[in-house]
Amino acid sequence: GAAAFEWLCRLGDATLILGHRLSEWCGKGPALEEDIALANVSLDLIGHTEMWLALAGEVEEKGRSADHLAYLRDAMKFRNPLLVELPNRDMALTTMRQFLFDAWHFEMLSALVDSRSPRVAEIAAKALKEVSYHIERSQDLVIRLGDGTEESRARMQDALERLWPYTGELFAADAVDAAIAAAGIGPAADSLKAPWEALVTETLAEATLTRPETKQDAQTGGKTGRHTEHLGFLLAEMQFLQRTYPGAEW
Amino acid sequence: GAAAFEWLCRLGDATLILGHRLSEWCGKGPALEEDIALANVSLDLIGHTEMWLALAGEVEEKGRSADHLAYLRDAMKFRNPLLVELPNRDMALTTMRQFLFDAWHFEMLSALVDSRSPRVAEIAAKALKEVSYHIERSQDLVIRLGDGTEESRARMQDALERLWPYTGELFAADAVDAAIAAAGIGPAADSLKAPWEALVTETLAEATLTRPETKQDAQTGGKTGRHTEHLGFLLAEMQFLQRTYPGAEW
Amino acid sequence: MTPEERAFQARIDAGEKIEPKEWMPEGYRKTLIRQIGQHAHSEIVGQLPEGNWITRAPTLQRKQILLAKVQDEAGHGLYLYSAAETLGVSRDALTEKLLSGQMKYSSIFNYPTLTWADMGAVGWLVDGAAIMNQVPLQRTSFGPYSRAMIRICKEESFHQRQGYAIMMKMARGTPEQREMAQDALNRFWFPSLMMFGPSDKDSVHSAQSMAWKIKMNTNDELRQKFVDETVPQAEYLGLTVPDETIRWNEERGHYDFAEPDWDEFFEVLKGNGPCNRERIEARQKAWDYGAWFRDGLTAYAEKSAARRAAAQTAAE
Amino acid sequence: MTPEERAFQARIDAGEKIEPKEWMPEGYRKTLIRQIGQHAHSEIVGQLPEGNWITRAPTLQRKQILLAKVQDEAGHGLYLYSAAETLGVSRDALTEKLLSGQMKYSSIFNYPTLTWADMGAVGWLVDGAAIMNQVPLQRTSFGPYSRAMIRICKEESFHQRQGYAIMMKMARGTPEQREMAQDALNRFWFPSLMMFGPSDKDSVHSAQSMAWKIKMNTNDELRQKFVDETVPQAEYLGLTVPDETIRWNEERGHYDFAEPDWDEFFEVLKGNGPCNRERIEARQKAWDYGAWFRDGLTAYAEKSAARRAAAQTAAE
Repeated sequence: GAAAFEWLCRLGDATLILGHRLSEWCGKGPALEEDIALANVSLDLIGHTEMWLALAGEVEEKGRSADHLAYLRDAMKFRNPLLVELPNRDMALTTMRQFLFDAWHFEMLSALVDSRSPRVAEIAAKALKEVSYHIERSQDLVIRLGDGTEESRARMQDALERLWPYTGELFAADAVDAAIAAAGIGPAADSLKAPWEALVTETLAEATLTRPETKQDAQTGGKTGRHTEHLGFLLAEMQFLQRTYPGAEW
Repeated sequence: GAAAFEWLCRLGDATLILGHRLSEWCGKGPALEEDIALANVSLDLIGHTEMWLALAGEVEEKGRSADHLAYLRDAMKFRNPLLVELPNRDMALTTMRQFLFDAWHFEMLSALVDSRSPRVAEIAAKALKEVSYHIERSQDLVIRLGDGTEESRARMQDALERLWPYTGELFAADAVDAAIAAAGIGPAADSLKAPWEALVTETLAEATLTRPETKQDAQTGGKTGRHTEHLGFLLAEMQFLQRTYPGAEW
Repeated sequence: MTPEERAFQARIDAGEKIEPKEWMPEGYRKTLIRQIGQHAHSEIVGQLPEGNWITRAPTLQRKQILLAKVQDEAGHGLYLYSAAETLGVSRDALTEKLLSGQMKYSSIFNYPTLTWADMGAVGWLVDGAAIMNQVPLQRTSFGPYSRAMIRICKEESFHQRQGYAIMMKMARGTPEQREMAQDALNRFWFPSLMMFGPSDKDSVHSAQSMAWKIKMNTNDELRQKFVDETVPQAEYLGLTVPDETIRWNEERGHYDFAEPDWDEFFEVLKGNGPCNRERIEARQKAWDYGAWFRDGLTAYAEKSAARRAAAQTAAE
Repeated sequence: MTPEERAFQARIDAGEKIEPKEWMPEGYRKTLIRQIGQHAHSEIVGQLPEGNWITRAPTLQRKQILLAKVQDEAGHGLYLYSAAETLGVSRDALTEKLLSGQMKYSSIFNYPTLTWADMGAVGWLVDGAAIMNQVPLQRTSFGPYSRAMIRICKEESFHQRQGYAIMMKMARGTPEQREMAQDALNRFWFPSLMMFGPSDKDSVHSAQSMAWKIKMNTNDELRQKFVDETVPQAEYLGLTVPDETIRWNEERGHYDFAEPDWDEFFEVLKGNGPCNRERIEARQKAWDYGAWFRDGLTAYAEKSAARRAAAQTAAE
């Protein structure tokens, strides 16, 4: 019940907020091909959001739809990891974040395909097809930009350093995760760490980037509703119409 | 009735939106003394807003308070000139806009002190004291930055060119202005043009800046509710709490 | 006409497609580059007014539809730049010309999008007008352009239907939504009529383009067609076209309507529209901020090629 | 102690104020510069967490109050930089040290402000804790510092009352507002306790500062005082202090309470708090972006002075 709702919100909010951040690049990207690819990933993630949040609403049994959950909760009720709500900054940060997230997302969905919950397994299977492409693309970009010019390398390294303290939250487990793992609905959150580490380490090496020495779990809280100062601004914009015209249909 | 409401909203929305833009500088200004002065002007303008919009609400007789008008109208219903909603960009644009606005504001309030409406005259008298200081300060800054370094001069000139097409709207008269002028409540909108021109011309000369050759009325519409794309984002942020928690007290 | 020109014109008259490597008059090439380039730029700049509402789309579904639409526009830009490239001009060169103001894009994108209803109006009216222009261009004489238009038209008519669907929701929604819908129509009606360009009955330029099948119809024909299709759609929505002179002319079999304000058209064309400066600055910023990114990818590609070559040499 | 030092200490013991031009031990000067500088930096960086909500303040009145408060903080920064300047170190030099990380500011400002209730909690708890520190400093031995603290304390107590008023509205408002109020207290309680610094009972440094009347009370004394005042205020609001061990100790005449997590304190001090990087980057950006502005004003001042000098020469 409550744990499942929380856990599904964590998934759905992560894809919603990251999808939203990517959509901010629309019309402002560095190259047409990239713009299109970014929009594609954004679209996929918002599609996943619809599925996860709809299921969350069903599990909650209070009649809340995916849109209701997306557009009518304030920041404290959002459950995404902090990583995805950070501002885009530049394409280096956007790309590096995407890779770090995709690597987790791919492992998570790969595990969820075997969920004891048929609904979860079904959504995961659909999403996994798309995310297999996401991780391939972002990994490739990290390598190309890391091993590109001096400037692109420096930007990618800076992005990596900035993001590193936010990566630990992806694997941090609490009572919610434990309940989900115990029920066989999802994997233990920290079980994804080893394959993630392997992929990240290998990719950074090929990208000629240096793995940061800093703590990975210095910045946490999003999964329990303690966010950065950025989320409130994102939501003010995203939710404006629903908040301003309650009950209208669009 | 209706004309007075519109006209009061034009005044109150102008000070609200400009006050809001100035408040965005908070903690981010170029020098402590400036930060404090900017906050002061912002405070004054929001103070004027309270008075104008409260009077607008009374005139309208629908029981809307100043806060109601400020926080619960969408962009189409706002009546500020476009000039004040443009993003701050840098301190050059912020300073130049302030001067161009203050010069108008000062003339407007000077005329309103003699309004046939005692309420309008009273508010104008209070506001005029503060705005006399605003114009003195912004004029002084335009001169110092115009006649400063090459870079400060270039930035001020660029700001002037950007803003010039928005200045005509301050003096554009329509049926609302005509009704107000006929009732002796306010001056004819275009009667403020000559003194404004005199002050601006003199100041630009002293600032070693060049008066643009471009049209002054190329960008209009705010006073009748046709805004730039920027206002919606400003309002989404400004109105977030009132929209999200309808009826709550703060 | 030279014999070559005559032969060229004969092929066109016979409905043959001209392919990039075949002989063509310099004027034909130049006109095509200008027209395809402008069209490509319009797709790219056209992302901005709609992109403006993506982060504020009111539902997950609407957000996806809008995002997909803007993505399609970027795709159309790609097809068109590729078509232009077959004429020997690179995408980067065309982009530089856009940013420096040497090349134009459709002026309609210099108008702001102010409410969600504008997402409806842009789809319904702006894409609607674009389709009027584009459908005949599927039969244009230049092969790559014609093929690009065929792909584009398929998607555009989908966009127009989506735009109309938004207008429908708004026009039949709450009083505020209805007001937004009417306001959007008020703002976009005349700019949409301007999209077909000034009356071209006296233009020699146009006559040549029509002979070459680069232009398939006169501006006035297309504008009339647009009005005839759009007025009943507005009526169906219960909205009022902001032109008091509109009425059905039984004799002509067409609607009579007022000309747009051509002074405004030329002002916007000169750069004095509401958003000209912002649109170009947005694209300039994207271009400048993206330089390190494009350079990084290029450097990697070169390194990889060198590595492959070295590996091959070593293997031999 | 040298005779000079003895005489200096005697003046302090007698409650005399030390003025900038008078003799003072190097250590006294250095400690003061560090302490006043840090305090000034805290006022400046402290604008950011509250500035974060100015554009979202829920009423015109609240917007004005918050704006005025943040403005006061900038003013406090000015007073304090001026006091530090009397010791021979410029505001610009201190600013450079802040930006390079050589000087610190109060760690509390590295926590984010996440809801409107935080505007209450910051005023109530953070300003409340600051006042506990500052009230005794009105009697500090260094004249300019003492005078600055007198001005500052007057305004701070006003801020604290405003903060408490916001908490009251929230705690007695809708269920959502109440939840925000409780959450704000949960997040700011321990960081506020940390504001007094770790227990200083064994610190020689502190002992010297107290002898010099640069520090007037131990950290633990002030922390206890803060807890004793704040717990009943929280009760009055109907909020729960997030410390299950809190209880009135009749014997001590004080509340018992749990120590904050000092590991977290040192982590934040090292730069790993939630907002350290953002706070310094925001100030760095303001500094860098403002350079042309400051340079412009300086250039004008120099030109004006030169013009005046030339005019005077011509007149003579």
